[in-house]
Amino acid sequence: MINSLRQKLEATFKDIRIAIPEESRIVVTAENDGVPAILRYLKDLGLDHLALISAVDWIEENCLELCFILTSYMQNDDEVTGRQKLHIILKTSIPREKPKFKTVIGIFPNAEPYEREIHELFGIKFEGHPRLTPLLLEREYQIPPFRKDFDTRKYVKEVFDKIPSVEIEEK
Amino acid sequence: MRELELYFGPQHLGMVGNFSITLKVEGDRVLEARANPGYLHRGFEKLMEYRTWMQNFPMVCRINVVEPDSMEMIYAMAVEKLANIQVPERANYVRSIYLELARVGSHLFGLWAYANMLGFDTVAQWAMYHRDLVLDLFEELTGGRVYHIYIWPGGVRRDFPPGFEDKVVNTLHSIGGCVPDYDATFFNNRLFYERANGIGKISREQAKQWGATGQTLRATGMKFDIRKVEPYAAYDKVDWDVPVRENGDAYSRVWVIRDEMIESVHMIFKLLDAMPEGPVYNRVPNPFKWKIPKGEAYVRCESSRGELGLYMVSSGGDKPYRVHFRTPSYPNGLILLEKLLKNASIADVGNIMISLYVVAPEIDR
Amino acid sequence: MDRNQITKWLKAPAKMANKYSLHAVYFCTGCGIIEVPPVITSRWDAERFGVVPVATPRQANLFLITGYVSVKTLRAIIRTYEQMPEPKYTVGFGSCPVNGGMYWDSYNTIKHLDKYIPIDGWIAGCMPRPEAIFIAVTHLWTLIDKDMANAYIRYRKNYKSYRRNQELALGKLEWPPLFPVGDESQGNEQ
Amino acid sequence: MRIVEIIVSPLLALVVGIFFLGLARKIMARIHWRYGPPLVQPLIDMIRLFYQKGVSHGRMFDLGIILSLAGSIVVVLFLPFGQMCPLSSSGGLLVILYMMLLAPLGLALSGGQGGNPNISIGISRKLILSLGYEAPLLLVLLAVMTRYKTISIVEVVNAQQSTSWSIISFPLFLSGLSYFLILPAILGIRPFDVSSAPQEISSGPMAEYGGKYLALAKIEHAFVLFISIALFVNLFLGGAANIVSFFMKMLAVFVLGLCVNAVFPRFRTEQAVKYLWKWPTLLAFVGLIITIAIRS
Repeated sequence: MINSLRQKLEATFKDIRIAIPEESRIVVTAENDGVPAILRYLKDLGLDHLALISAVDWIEENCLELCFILTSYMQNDDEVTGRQKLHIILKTSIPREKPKFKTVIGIFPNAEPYEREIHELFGIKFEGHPRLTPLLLEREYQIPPFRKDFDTRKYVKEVFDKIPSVEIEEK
Repeated sequence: MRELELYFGPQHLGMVGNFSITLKVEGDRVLEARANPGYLHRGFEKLMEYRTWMQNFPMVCRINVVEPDSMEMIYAMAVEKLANIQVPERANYVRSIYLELARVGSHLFGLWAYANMLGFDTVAQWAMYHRDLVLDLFEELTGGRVYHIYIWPGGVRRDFPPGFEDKVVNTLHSIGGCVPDYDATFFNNRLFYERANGIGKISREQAKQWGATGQTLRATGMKFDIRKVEPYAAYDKVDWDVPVRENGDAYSRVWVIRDEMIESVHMIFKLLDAMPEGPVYNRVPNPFKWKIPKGEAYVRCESSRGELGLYMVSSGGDKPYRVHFRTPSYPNGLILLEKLLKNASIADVGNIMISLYVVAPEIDR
Repeated sequence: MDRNQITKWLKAPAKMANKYSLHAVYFCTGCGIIEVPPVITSRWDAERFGVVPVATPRQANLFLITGYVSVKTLRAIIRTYEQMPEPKYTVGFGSCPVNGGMYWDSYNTIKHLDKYIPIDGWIAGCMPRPEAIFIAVTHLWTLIDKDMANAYIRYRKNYKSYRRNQELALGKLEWPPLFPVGDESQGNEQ
Repeated sequence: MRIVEIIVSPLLALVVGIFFLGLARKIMARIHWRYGPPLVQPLIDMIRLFYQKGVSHGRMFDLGIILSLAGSIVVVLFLPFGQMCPLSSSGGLLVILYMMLLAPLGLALSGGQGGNPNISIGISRKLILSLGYEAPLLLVLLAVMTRYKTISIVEVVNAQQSTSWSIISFPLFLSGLSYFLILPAILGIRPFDVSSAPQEISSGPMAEYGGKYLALAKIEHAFVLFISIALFVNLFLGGAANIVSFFMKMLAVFVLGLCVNAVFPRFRTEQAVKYLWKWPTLLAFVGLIITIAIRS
């Protein structure tokens, strides 16, 4: 299963690197532009469950890494095969300055809130996303808070600890 | 009729959890619904990057207050996978029993919320009382009522106290004795059927497209359960079945929850019978100096609401480099809810929301 | 009801009625809300003491702030609090509203709730047991008896400072001040 | 003597209504496996609310609630309570039917000023629901009036005293059953609490009431409770010769209604109307037809 998938992927796409670190995991690294095509291909192969879109800030390499984690639903009602145990992590790295990426809502409709969240917490702009409005945050932050150079402890000291206590003023 | 903007939550008696839905309504009909999360955002995944591997255990369980135990489990699973720690056989059984107890408690909470939403005060109060009996078991086992911090990398924190198995059996029997009452007043109630049948209906294709898991998917007939698909703990050691329904509406979802609760209880009995003797944890390195080799892992388990995943990256340090939880309420609350609320009646807003089992802190994290 | 209580009722009916009819706003501000359903249902039954959740803040006089307060929730909390009619009582539930608790370094939770709205009492712990809510209620009764549950008076008195703190945390507030934030007349009304 | 009755009768109705509210909470608590609040809890709540500051939303907001309260008090004066009926000679069932509309109307007027969308939804639900129960109610009252050939409620009571209760006499038991089926809708308790559903629309028309407005609304609710049960007792359970037995009959009806309340969830509005127009209307209609047929 895994090896045939690997061969298929390698035969179809050129600029990708494939690693199989353990029995049930395939890690595919691709260029930015290739990602939608690979996602579409994998979806047609039966990996139809986009479990998660995540981002990792590799500050030392000066890049942000997007991870698409794909697993598969069952084909029938109750047949469990090796396919369901498998998960694919599709990675692509984008620069930290003015990061942008093409939205994948057209392929996986459930990508919408994940992309919104990543836009908010990592500052990656998803082109073509219909609704990049704030999802979780209320305050505005200079640096998106999940980037590694955003120091939450420093931020707390600078913002919340500076607000004076009313009870002390009273006395 | 004029269009009104109606805020459903966060301060609302029908809202379980700090969550809000902005509705555009015309008369009694919802034209458009916008989920508005973020009231509970604490930046867990950021905070966890600042704490050591062991310090994160009290953090993870607080992500989901209704069922903290599956959160502990998934974090322990990820750490064990990254650090390559083995778990003793007995600990696997203890973990399974513990997680199933948590599932029963969580489903009873869900039953409370659902019954309360429909105005079934009586059933709601019974369910909450029975959940409290389960919490008493947790209190005896772990010392905490709500947050237990019981699952540890390499096993569980301590073995069952003497006589605990009997208490579990007795409590579950006394809850099980009330199932006919629940059936008569709630599940088989004609009015409940009228209220829930055909509400929030989705097909299997839609469920797959929108990333649903758990009851939402199982109510459309697919036996998709991570405990079967990718067994962890001791779920592959005993024989059990995944309850499903065909219709995909709120009625089916609630019935799946009920059947799951009963299945969990049976599973606990089987696990208790099959449980081997032995130690319950393997020693882990000194937590203050514990460094985990560079690597990444995606693990998943079945929480009471669906597929719970954790993507964790270690850069070889004493702290995680990045953690990201894939929570089942996330697609349910942000995608399915908005789609299903369109053209629903206002009376069904809470009905649909709770039947999707949306737990707000899971979405916000 | 013993004779002692009857004299108390005759002497100060407002105070006694306030004590025994604490209607709580049902607002799930944080994870502490998980202990509220057990408290209001059959295991602990807070209705014995007249503590009932009500649907809207207009009908309530007790605000139980259950757990950590994120910045977005703070806005809702202030609006809810200002909608409640006086006299009103606030109780902070759990460690997180006291000083941030385990989210002391989170960028999105406020750390000291009493900088933004006044608090009558705290229940410490994470998670406090349901019994702690009853202890808090009985403690609130003593405070009301001694006229010490005066958070809403403090709010009126120091409204300027509270409003300033709220604006520091949330930016410009979109609703008008509840009390005049005038210049010198502030505080003299009392 | 009549002046005294005019003063005493609403007061008595209020006491009975508040007692019922307290009893309802206690009985519901026992069904929930709880101890429940003290019986005087509604009274304590009302005292507290009167001392609390209420927020007014304009003159109509104040007047509406007073209008609805006044409407309810007037209805009480027309109802025989045991042998006590202050305005027995004037008016009758038609006046009661007419005046009973004032209470929801007042709440609607008052709520319209509130500006809260929950209120307008709650009021529209209330009006739709009353559309549902007014039709069977009218049919029931017509059947009773035809059967006893009078519109005076006192004479209905007297006629039943001399013969038998209408609920056990043919064909009025059909109408009686119909009235009992719509009673929860008139009272606004489950399964018909659509207009005040706290989990759906934040208690609907009451959403903006606080302080003394809420207290007045609660008093109004106590009156409505009294009126609809007293009407049932008078029309179908033969009224009563004295206050005590009248009260006992009311209690029996009320506890029966509470048991229905405890085991049912809330209808959706359209389901409620569909139900009300099906069985109760059918029963009431058949009852009316048979009554007319027998009479002619």
